[in-house]
Amino acid sequence: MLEIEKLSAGYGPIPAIREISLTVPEGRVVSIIGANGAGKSTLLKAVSGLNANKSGCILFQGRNITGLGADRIVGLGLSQVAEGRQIFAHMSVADNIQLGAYLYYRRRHRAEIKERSDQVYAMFPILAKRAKQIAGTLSGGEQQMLAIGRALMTRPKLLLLDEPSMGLAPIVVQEIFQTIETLNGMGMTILLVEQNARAALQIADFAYVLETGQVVLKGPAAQLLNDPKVKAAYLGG
Amino acid sequence: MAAESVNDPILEIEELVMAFGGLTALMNINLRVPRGKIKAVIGPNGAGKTTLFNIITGVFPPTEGLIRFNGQAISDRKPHQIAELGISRTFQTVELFNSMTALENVMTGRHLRIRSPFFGCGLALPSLRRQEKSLKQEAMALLDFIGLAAKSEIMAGALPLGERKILEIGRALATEPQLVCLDEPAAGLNETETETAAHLIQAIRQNGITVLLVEHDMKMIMDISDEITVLNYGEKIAEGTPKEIQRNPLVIEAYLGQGGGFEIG
Amino acid sequence: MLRIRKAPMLAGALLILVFPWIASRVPAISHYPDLMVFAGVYALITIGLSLLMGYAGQISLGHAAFFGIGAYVSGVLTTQYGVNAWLAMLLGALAAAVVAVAIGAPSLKLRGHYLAMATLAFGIIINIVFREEARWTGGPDGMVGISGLTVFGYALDSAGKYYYLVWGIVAAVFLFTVNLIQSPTGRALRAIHASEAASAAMGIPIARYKVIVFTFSAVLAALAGSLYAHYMNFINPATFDLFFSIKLIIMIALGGMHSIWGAIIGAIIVAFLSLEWLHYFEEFEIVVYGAVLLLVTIFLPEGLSGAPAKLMARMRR
Amino acid sequence: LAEYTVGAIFSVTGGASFLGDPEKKTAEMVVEKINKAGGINGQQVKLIVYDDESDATKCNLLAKKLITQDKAVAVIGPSVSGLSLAVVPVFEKEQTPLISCAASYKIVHDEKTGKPYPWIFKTPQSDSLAVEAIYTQMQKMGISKIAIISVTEAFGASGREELLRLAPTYKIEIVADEKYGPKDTDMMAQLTKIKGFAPQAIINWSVGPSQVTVVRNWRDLGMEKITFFQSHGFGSRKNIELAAGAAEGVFCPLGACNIAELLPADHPQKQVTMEYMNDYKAKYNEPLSSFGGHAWDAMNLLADALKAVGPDKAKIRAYLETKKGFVGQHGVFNFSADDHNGLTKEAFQMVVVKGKDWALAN
Amino acid sequence: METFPFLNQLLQFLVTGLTVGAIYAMVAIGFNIIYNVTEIINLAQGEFVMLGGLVMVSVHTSLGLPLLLAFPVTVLVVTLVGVLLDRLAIRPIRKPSVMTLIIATVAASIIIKGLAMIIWGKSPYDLPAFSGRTPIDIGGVIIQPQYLWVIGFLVAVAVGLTLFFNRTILGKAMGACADNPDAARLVGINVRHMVLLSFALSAAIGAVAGLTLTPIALMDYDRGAMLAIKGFGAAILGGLGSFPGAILGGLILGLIESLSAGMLASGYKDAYALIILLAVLFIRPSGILGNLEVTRFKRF
Ligand SMILES: Nc1ncnc2c1ncn2[C@@H]1O[C@H](COP(=O)(O)OP(=O)(O)OP(=O)(O)O)[C@@H](O)[C@H]1O
Ligand SMILES: Nc1ncnc2c1ncn2[C@@H]1O[C@H](COP(=O)(O)OP(=O)(O)OP(=O)(O)O)[C@@H](O)[C@H]1O
Ligand SMILES: [Mg+2]
Ligand SMILES: [Mg+2]
Repeated sequence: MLEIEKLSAGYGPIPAIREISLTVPEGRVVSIIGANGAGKSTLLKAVSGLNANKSGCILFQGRNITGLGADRIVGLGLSQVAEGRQIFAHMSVADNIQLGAYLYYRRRHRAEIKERSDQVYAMFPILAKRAKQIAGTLSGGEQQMLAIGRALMTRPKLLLLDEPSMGLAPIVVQEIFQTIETLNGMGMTILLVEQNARAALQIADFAYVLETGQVVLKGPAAQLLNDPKVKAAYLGG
Repeated sequence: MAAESVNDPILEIEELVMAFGGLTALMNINLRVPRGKIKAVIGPNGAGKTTLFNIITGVFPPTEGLIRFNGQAISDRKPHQIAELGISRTFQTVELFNSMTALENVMTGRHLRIRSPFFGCGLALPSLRRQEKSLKQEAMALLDFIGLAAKSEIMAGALPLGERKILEIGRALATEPQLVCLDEPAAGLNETETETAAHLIQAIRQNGITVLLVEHDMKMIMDISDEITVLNYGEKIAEGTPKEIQRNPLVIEAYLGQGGGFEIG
Repeated sequence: MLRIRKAPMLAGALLILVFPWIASRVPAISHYPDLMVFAGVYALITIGLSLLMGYAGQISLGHAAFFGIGAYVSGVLTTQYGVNAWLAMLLGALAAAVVAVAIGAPSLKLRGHYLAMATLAFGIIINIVFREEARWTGGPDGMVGISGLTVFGYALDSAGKYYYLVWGIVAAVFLFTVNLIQSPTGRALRAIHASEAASAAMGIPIARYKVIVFTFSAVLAALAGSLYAHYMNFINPATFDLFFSIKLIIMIALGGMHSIWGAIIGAIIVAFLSLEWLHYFEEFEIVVYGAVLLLVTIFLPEGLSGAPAKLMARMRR
Repeated sequence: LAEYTVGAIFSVTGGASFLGDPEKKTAEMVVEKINKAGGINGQQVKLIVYDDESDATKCNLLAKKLITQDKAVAVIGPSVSGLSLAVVPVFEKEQTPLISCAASYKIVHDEKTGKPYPWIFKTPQSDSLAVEAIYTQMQKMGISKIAIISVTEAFGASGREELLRLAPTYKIEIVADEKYGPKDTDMMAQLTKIKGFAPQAIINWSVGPSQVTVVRNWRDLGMEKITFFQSHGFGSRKNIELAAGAAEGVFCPLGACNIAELLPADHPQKQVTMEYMNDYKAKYNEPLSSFGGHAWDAMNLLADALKAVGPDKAKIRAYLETKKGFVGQHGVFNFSADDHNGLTKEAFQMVVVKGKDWALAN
Repeated sequence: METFPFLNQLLQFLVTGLTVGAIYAMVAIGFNIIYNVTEIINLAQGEFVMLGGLVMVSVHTSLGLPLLLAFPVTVLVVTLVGVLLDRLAIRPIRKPSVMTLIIATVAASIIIKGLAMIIWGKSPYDLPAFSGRTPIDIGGVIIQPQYLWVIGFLVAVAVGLTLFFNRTILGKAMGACADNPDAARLVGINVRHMVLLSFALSAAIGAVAGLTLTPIALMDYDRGAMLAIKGFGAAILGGLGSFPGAILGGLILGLIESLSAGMLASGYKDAYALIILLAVLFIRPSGILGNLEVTRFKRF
């Protein structure tokens, strides 16, 4: 579904990721793990179009999307939950959710939108309670839920998740990972970046390890879970 | 106040209420932070933990209730006055001075312990120059303590998240606090980095500084905290040692989940 | 970024020192020292303003008022009460300080556009006072006959002499400000700019620092006002209106918000552009002025003082 | 090729451009005509015009530049009183003649000595003369209780000052003294207040669009019974047109050049004003503004001086101070050591708007 | 002489204040539109108003287009200027901070003013009033019919925009751009289009304000700045970004000016209005209807 070839990207003259190649097959969960600053978020931002300072080739469903802007890419069914809770801080929770459906917000889609938002509220009941609150005043975890919920509203075929469990209560983290599995079960393809490497490897089919901007290891997730190098570096001694 | 003893709690909170418009974020909270210990506050998202920190550090005044630090009521103080009294903090979303170097961030942390007369600064008085020199040394020593000495000249905004979190702790320590409040120091860190952070926190306690810790990483919490308070929807639902909390059915239901906070997925 | 290197500083000082001599040899620019007097007066204001805006991150659209307070205190005291000009200058600065504390304390709690409007409003109100209190100020017509400055009986009555007075003061203020920026106070200001929440948590009394810097910049503006009044021997309210406040912002933006050098460069450039160079464009003058400003904003968002660094970076690549 | 260098500073742009623009055009036209006719004493006149943009700082700089760098023998302008005052010290110090084109009496009156500044002259009628002309007309009409309203600019302020100062002399009681800003969109509130005092007449002192708005408001509020007087700043037919009928019946004192066609054939200024009007219309294809007339007077005075004494600053000054019977656009000037304006209130004709044009008031 | 009762006088002050305030409110609304999408204060807003008047003069008086046709043509032309402003002055800026963007609008306003001076000259122009100049007399209180047009447009524009920004997805999407441009792109919003749209919209509204104002107070090239400042004051007083706030702010400013001109020293009327503005800000730092919580998250 997603094929990346020799992708380099960064913020200045020196790229933060260099010549990364990576594949996400349809219907699978692929995880990327790596230390802080390895370039995971940079990679996701390059794919979703938020970062335009890049070279290489990104194919989504066979279509070259390297030169497209983020707003175009979302329309194709590739959606990102960005790092740092990119929510609309001074709009209400409900408006945030509603804007997730911006691209297909038409009268004839009303039923679908309603259904999707009901699903999101069912997934994160606290959001329903806070529907009228200004999103910027939500607690950190609530904001994270909102960001995920809003991304689900965009009808993604491929969902890029950047540290979805960050700052969430353990019970919610469990739910999130369950949700990821559920979504995957419903046919959604998922590319997951996680610090919680153990959990990420447990639910993934395939995984990549990133270090200082390059892929240093890749393979089936189960295999990496038992790799001594991975264990030492990411799973805590 | 001279009679303050090692056994007195460093921070006492009595019947604290915080309401935002219609929403009561904290309800009749009572809390004692024992001196020289690591006290953890945990609870689901939106339970009111950060709000509690904000009230302690004077960001906004509580709707009702009393906060005593070393026996002295502080609920009407401004944030900078509270810092001066000896309470320092980090933020849930890192709030470093991004356009300043790591070293400058720490030096700024020492601001309230140094002299900075306006005209003296403008005239570059020799005494202030000497102070600046020793300030730099102290800050370097602190960077060394938190393990970031090699990054001293890098802009804080350009550091990776893990190091930013550690640097923020370092900056908080620079104020020479008696109590530091850490809001999710391990969020966004991988397990190895989390362990480094845990060690740092323990080292801080060993230096005689009390730690008030908010965190969702149960492994860290259970490993290093001496005492845990659990909040849920603004109310205190449990308090005790890590072992007691882990077994508390209320906590399991509201927060930990069946995995006890460890098993995921 | 912060370290002010010695070499450019010395070069700048030398240039300022010999400029009148050079100008006197070239007929086409023989009147430039006269212009430089005004540029220096503006620079005095922009140095303070860039400390306030570039470092502490607080906007002010009302500094023309402090400029005016200095000028009018000087004007009224010397013409109507026969006060010594230097003493009047001191009292002008004092008056500006008092007003700055009074208006700054409540205003600086405001943020962003709200602060901009509050300072703008303050500036307009003060200007209305200059205009309406004609008994003291001469009203919209302005006031004539303000005495010049003398040092030990030696009259500073020509552009050449006044030039050295003004630029001497600018140099002193420049040094003071540069020291300040590199001191704990400067660090605190930058910290406030970067994050108020974190600064407060580090024990920095934000409100106090904001008011101090605001007051300092107001005092500099008042000083500039007095120098202006004693040089022109005439002042009128229009000189201190809100358009001058905006012009000050333009100077800082052109020169570069985040450097004291920028403040001085911006003041000189705008002084020369608006007082001299642009008049060749006749009625296209303001269009050209706007276009210059726009082009700098687009291509040098860091201002002209950022240009050398940018050029270097480009050459290295 | 020798030439006489003459400087000019006008507010060609900025808030007072309605003064500076016609002044600049007029000065250039006059010089062109002189040079075409062979110059003065065989010398061409070089006119250097600078725009002060209604800015005091700039005006001061330009004055110095004209004197020291351009070596002008004399300067005409600036257009507005405030800026003329601003450069008085410069010309006094540099001992160079200045013929100002601004109204205020203060320009040619040094409060310290009670006499004119030696080097400063001016051509426009002082606003005190306009006030006297209006008050004289009021006495004729039996008006003694009036309200004044003025714009918060130098023009309005100095007019207001003279109105207040001279009122007792003419036994006129001022019951209301209101102001408005130059860019205000509406003066209904001030006029409503004035209406409450029921004066017999209103005098408005302003220039620019606001003097039209205030007349319209006066008519809208149904205040026709309160006679409306405008200052000499109303001296353009454009204003009558802009008032869209509201100006009917409004009085105002004007210099001769505003109403050249209306002057009787034997009027001493008839010829010069008609000539100026026709020249100006032909050259610039726009209606004449009386403000340009001030520049005409100043430039021609200077030309006379140059012709008589040559490019010598002190001699020009002396010549101007003794000049008598100069027939200008705004009156017949008779200068003296005590009067550097040389006009009396007779320099004003009182006119009234009738059927979209001026008519001489009786 | 007829007597003129105080109550009547007071009512006249109120009516005058409200009508003048309506103009400030129109300008304030223009500020709010761009602010809501970009957080920029577009200091060229006053120039849109000026252009509205002068372009209308050209197409109606000079070209002779009938009023009903000249109106849309004028709005279109000024809208185009708004679009150009975005394309030539705002979008090219590489490292946009709110401050640089504001400076860019200052530069643009200088350029527009200068060009207007060259095109239309320095003298003021008039337009015929839409429905005649016969004042309406309601029990001794007088209104110029043109003001009813101003108020009418104001109400229509304010209601329309409030609905647009709060109820429609396009309006919310525009608001989202100011809030968090990256997030906006992540849900598929084309931020550049939205910014362009906001400039176009506020230019159009400025044009409407200008062409309705001209028959009342004439128009010249130099009017923009003063209108912009009053409008900015109104927007701040009401609370930046709020359309009801803009109306409230405009009307309050107008009322204070008129009441103080009528009952206190008229030379200080602007000062009174600004003192009240300051007092309100000191008590409510985000304006009357502004949301303090929201202001806290704003970048500049
Ligand atoms: N906005 C930025 N400007 C400049 N450099 C940046 C920026 N964001 C990230 N970097 C740098 O790019 C590199 C890669 O960062 P990235 O955020 O992609 O890492 P990451 O793997 O996502 O780390 P984390 O686990 O902390 O999220 C790091 O060295 C970082 O410091
Ligand atoms: N300024 C505010 N206005 C309104 N509600 C607020 C405000 N600040 C916080 N809240 C609400 O108060 C509740 C407590 O928030 P708080 O940030 O303290 O949670 P928390 O326990 O730190 O959660 P997390 O673990 O997700 O960080 C939340 O529901 C939040 O939405
Ligand atoms: Mg990341
Ligand atoms: Mg929290």
